[in-house]
Amino acid sequence: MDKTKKQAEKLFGLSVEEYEKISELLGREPDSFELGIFSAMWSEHCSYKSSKVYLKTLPTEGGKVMIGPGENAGVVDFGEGDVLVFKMESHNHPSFIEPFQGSATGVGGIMRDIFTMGARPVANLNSLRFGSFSHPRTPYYLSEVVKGIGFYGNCMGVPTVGGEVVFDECYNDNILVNAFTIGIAKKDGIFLSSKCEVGNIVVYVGSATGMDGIHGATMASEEFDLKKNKKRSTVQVGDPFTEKLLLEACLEAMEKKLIVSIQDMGAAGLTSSSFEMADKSGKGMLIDLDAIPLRTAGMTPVEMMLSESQERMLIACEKEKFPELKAVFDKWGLNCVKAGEVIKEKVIKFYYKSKIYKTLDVDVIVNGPEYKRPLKKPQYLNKIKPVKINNYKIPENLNALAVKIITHPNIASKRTVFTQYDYSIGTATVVPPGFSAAVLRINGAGGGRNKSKKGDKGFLLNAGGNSRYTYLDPFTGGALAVTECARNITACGGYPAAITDCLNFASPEDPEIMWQFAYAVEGIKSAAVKLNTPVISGNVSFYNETAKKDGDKTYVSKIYPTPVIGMLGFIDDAGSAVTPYFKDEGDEIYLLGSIKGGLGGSLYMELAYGDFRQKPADLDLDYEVRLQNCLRSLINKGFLKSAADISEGGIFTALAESAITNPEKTLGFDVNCDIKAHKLRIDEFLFSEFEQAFIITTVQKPDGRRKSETAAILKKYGIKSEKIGSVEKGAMKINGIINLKSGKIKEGYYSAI
Amino acid sequence: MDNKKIKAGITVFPGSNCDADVYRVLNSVFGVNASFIWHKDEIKDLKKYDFIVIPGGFSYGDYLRSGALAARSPVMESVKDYAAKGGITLGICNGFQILLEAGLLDGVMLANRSLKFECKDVYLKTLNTETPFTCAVEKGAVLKMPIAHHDGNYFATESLISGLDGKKSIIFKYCDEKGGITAGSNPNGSIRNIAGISNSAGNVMGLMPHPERSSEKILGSEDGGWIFKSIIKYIKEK
Amino acid sequence: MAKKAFIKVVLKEEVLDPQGKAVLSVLKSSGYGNVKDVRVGKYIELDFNEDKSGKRRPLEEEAEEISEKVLSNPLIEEFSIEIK
Amino acid sequence: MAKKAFIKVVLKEEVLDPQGKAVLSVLKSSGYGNVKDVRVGKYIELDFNEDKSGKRRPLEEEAEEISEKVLSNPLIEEFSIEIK
Ligand SMILES: Nc1ncnc2c1ncn2[C@@H]1O[C@H](COP(=O)(O)OP(=O)(O)O)[C@@H](O)[C@H]1O
Ligand SMILES: [Mg+2]
Repeated sequence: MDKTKKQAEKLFGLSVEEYEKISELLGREPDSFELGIFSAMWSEHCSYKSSKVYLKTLPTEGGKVMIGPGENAGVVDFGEGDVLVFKMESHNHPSFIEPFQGSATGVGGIMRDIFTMGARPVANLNSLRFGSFSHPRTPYYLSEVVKGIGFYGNCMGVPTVGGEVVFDECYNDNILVNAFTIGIAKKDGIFLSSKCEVGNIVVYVGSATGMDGIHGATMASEEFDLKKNKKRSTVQVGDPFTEKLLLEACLEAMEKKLIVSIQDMGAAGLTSSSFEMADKSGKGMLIDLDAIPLRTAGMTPVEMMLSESQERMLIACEKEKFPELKAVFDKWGLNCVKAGEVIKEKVIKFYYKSKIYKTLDVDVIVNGPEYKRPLKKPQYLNKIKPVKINNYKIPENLNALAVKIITHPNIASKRTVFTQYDYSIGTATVVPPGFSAAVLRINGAGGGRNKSKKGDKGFLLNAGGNSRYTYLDPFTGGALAVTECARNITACGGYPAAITDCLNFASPEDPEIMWQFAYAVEGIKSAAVKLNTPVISGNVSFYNETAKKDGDKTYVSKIYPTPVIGMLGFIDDAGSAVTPYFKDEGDEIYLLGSIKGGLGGSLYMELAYGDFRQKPADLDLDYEVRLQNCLRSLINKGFLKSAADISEGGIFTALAESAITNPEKTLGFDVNCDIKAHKLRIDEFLFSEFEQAFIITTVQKPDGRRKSETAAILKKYGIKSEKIGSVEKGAMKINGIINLKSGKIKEGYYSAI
Repeated sequence: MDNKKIKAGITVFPGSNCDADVYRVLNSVFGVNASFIWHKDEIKDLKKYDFIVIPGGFSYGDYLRSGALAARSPVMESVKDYAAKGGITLGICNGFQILLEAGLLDGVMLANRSLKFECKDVYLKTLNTETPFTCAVEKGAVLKMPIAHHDGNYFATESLISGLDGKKSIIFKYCDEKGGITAGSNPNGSIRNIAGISNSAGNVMGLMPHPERSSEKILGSEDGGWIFKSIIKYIKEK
Repeated sequence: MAKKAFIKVVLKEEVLDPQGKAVLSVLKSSGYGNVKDVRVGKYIELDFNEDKSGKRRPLEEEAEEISEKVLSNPLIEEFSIEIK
Repeated sequence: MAKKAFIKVVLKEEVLDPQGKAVLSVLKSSGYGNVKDVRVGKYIELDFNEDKSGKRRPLEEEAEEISEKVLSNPLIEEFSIEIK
C-alpha cells in the first residue's frame, strides 16, 4: 500500500476499500482536497452508511406527518394552517472533549436545523448521559454540559422544557448529549434545501469561517502548515447571540419571500451544505472560495470546506432579490455574500484565486457507500435470563431500600438541572419540567387559538430511553423507549403523534454492536407502528467507545446501546392537561392496567442484590395501545385528578413522586393491594419497572354515573382497574411494609443531585 | 378611555428575546396598542408613547456585562430623554440591567450568588403601591412571578440603599409565600432581597421577575398582570 | 516576598471570541471606528498565604499549575503569569 | 507606532466577587490551600487601525474613554491601561 492510501485510512477515516472505490470513481488517485471532501461526505456521520439499511425499515408516513426523514427536520400537521417541525441530534464527542462548548454548539446546531425549515423554535429538550454519579469526573461534566445547554438555549430565548439525565458507569468514558428542538411554522411557510433553480445565486450568510472543528483529517493533510498549528484549536465555540440574529434574519427573509432554498451548515460545513443542496435539487453549483468570509486569513480550500464554524447558512436566492436579502442581513449585522450560482450540470465547480480550482461530480460525492455489516448475537446475552425471584431473599428493611431508590441520582428530582434552563420564556409552558411530559400551548405569537374549543390548543413533548434495558434486550429496549414516551404523553391526556430518534451506539464494525442496533431499531419500529407514531427525523451516533488502559491490559470501554426517542403529542385544550401528582387528601388511588412483576434490569435488583443483569419483562404492544386509549378516554371525560406511569423505581416510586411533587403541598398515601391475587412477592409489586399500568386518582366517592361510565370505558378497552388506596396527609404507607414520612422523602428527593 | 388608545413602545435590541412575549401580552391580554422600537431607529422623540417597556433577553448576548452594551446604543439616548420628561419606563430583567447600566436607576447587577442561571417562581412583596407600576396592587400584596436570569444579584452601597429607602424607591422585595422577607426566599443574593426599584421621581422602574409570564391563568399565575393593570390605570387617571 | 500572582487568560488567536465581536460592533456604532479588533479575556489575581516555613515550592510553579489545571481551558485558551 | 491597548478591568476592593469566591473554593478543595484569595476580572485587548493621517488624538486618550464608558462600570470596577 502506498503512502497516500495509508494516510487516507489512518487520517481520513476511510477504509482501504473506500479509498479504492474513490480512485475508481475518479479514474485516478484523489488529491487531498478531494480526499477531504470524500472523507467528510462518506463519513458515518454524514452518509449513514452502516445504518441506512435499518433506518429504511422505520415507518415514516401516516397520521399527521407532512414531511418525513430526508430534510433537516420532519414536519407534522398541527391543524388550522400550523405545522410543527422537530428533530433530535447527538453532540456526544464534542461534549466529551469540551463539555461546555460541545453541548452549547449541539443545542445551536439542532436549532439551526429547525429554523432552516422556516420554523421558529419554540421548545428544546435534551437527553444527557453521564458516567456513574460517584465517578470523579461526573460533577464536572454534569455542571459544564448543563451550563452549556442553558447558555445557548437561554440566550436564544427558546425554553428548555424537558429531557432526561441518567448516570451509569457505561458512560464514564463517553458521555452522551442529545438535543431536541421543535419549531412552529405556517403550512405554506416551510423551506427546503431541495428547491434550488438554475440561475439562482448561492449566498453565504452568518458568521465567518474559522478553523473550528476541522478534524485530524485535515490537520495532517499535506497542505497543512505545522507552524500555523501552535495557536490553533479545533474546538467549535458557540455564539448564541449571533445565532439569535441569524434566526431573526432568516425568518424575516423567509417572510419577505427572498429565499428559494436554504440549508444550515452543520457537520462538514460548507461541504455537506453545498453538495446536499445541489443533490436534492438535482442541480450543480459554482462555489467561489474567494468569497467565503474568513476569520483566519490564509485558510486553504480544504480547510474552508471542512470548517465547522457555527452560525452559518447557505441560501439560494433569485438574482434580482439579492439586494433585498442583503438588506435584511445587514440590518441584523450579519455577513451576506454572493458565493456562487446554481447551474444545470450536476457538478460543483470551485473557484479559488480567481481560477477554476476543482470540479467534482455531485452524484459521486453524495452517493457514498452503503453497508449491510455483519451481525452476531452478543455473547453476553446468552447469560441474560429471567429473574428467579425465589433465589433471592427479601431484604429485611424494605423501608431503607425504598429511600435508597427514591433518592438515587437516576430517580431523584433533576430540579438543580432544569432550573438552569429558562423554561418559562415564550409564555407557552403550561406544564414545566419536573413532572411527566411538558405541555405547551400555542398562543397569538406563533399560531392561532383553537377556535372550535374554548382553550388554547397545545402539544406535549417527551424524550427518553432506557439503555440498561436495551443492553439486556435490544428489541424490548427500543420498543420501550417509544412506549414510555407515549405513556408520559397519554398520562397528561395527550395523543402521541410522531417521533424523532437519536441512536447512540458503539462501533458498527463490531458485529455484536450491529446486532444490538438492528434489534433496537426493530423494537422502535414495532412500537411506532402499533402506536401510530411515525418516525419523522432522527440521527445516528456510532463509535461511542474509547480504548482504555488498565495496567498492562487494554480494553475498549463501550456505552450500552442507547436509543433515545423524542415524541410529540397533541392536546385540544392545553389547560386541561392532567398532571401526575396527587391533588387532595381523600382522593381514591387506582392501579389501571396489569402488573407482571418483572424485576430484570431494575434498580431494585442492583441496589438489593448488586445484580441487574437479567431479562426485563416482555412488552405486549397490543395491550399497550388499549391501555393508553383507555387512560386517555378517562382523562378526556374529566374523571381523573392525576395519572402517572410506572417507570424506573416501580410502583413505589410512582406513588411517592405523585405524593411529593405537588408544588403546593406535601401529601402521602395509604395503599393496600392484594398482591397474592397478582401472584407477586412484595418486592416485585413495589419495584418492578415499566409495568404496563398507571397510578391514577379520582375524586373521593365518585357518583353512580361516573362509576358506570368508567366501567363502560374499561370494558370497551378490556382494561382492569383496581382501587388500591387513597391519598393521605404526610405519610407513605404500603401494605404495612412501607411506612415513610413524606416530608423527609421530599427533602431527599429534591436534594440528591 | 379604551385600552386600545394607550400606546406602548417596546424596545428591541439585538438579542432581546422577551420582546415578543411583552408585545403579545400587552396587545392580546390587556388590549393595549403596543409596538416595537428597533434600537437603531432614529426616533428622537418617544413622546407618542404612553409608556415604554425595555423587555428581557440577552441584549448583545449579555457579553461583557449584562445590559452594558445595549445601554450604550442610540435608542437609549431617546429613552433617557423620555424618562427625564417623566415618561413611564419599565425595565424587565435584562431591561432592568440596561436601565442600571444606562444610569437611569441606581446600583448594579452582579452574578447570582449561585453563579448559575436560575429559573423558578418567586414571591414578591410590594412595598410601595403608590407608583405608576403598582397603583392597582393591593397594599402589601404578595405576588407570584417567575424569574429567569443569571445576573440578578442587585448591589448598591449602603448610602445608595438608604437613599432608595427614604424615597420609597424600593418597590419589590423577594419574600416567602406569606410575605416574610427571609434569606431563604432570596433567589440570587440581592442586597436586602431587592427585586425591583424605581428612580426618585417614580416614573422609571426595573424589576427582575417577569410579569409578562404571569399574566394568564393557564401559566399558573396572573399576579404579574397587576403591574400592567397599574400602568393602564395610572395612564387613564392621569 | 512575592505573594501575588496575576494571570491573564486569553483565547487562542484563532478561536472565535463572541464577546470581543459584540463589543467591537458596539464600539463601531458608538463612534469608535478606529478600533479594528477586540478580544476579551480573563484577569485573575491569586493572593497566597505567606510562606512561613520557607519550604514551599516556588510561587511560579504553583501558579503555573493552577492556571493550567483550573483557570484556563488548554483546548481554547492560553495564559501568562506575572508574580509580584 | 503603538496600536494596541491592553486593559485590565477589576472589581473594586469593597465589592464582593462571587466568581472569585467560587474559584477559591475550587482551589481549596483541589489541594491548593496556600491560596488565600482570588479575584476575577477582565482582560481586554483593543487593536486599533493605524493612524495614517497622524492627526488622531493619542491612543491613551481614546482607550481611556472607551474603558470608562463601555468596558467598565465605574460603580463597581476600576481599570488600568497599557499601550504597546
Ligand atoms: N435514526 C434516524 N431515524 C430517522 N431518521 C433519521 C435517523 N437518522 C437520521 N435521519 C434523517 O436523515 C436525514 C439526515 O440526517 P443528518 O445528517 O443528521 O441531518 P443534518 O445534516 O441536518 O444534521 C435527516 O432527515 C434525519 O432526520
Ligand atoms: Mg441540517
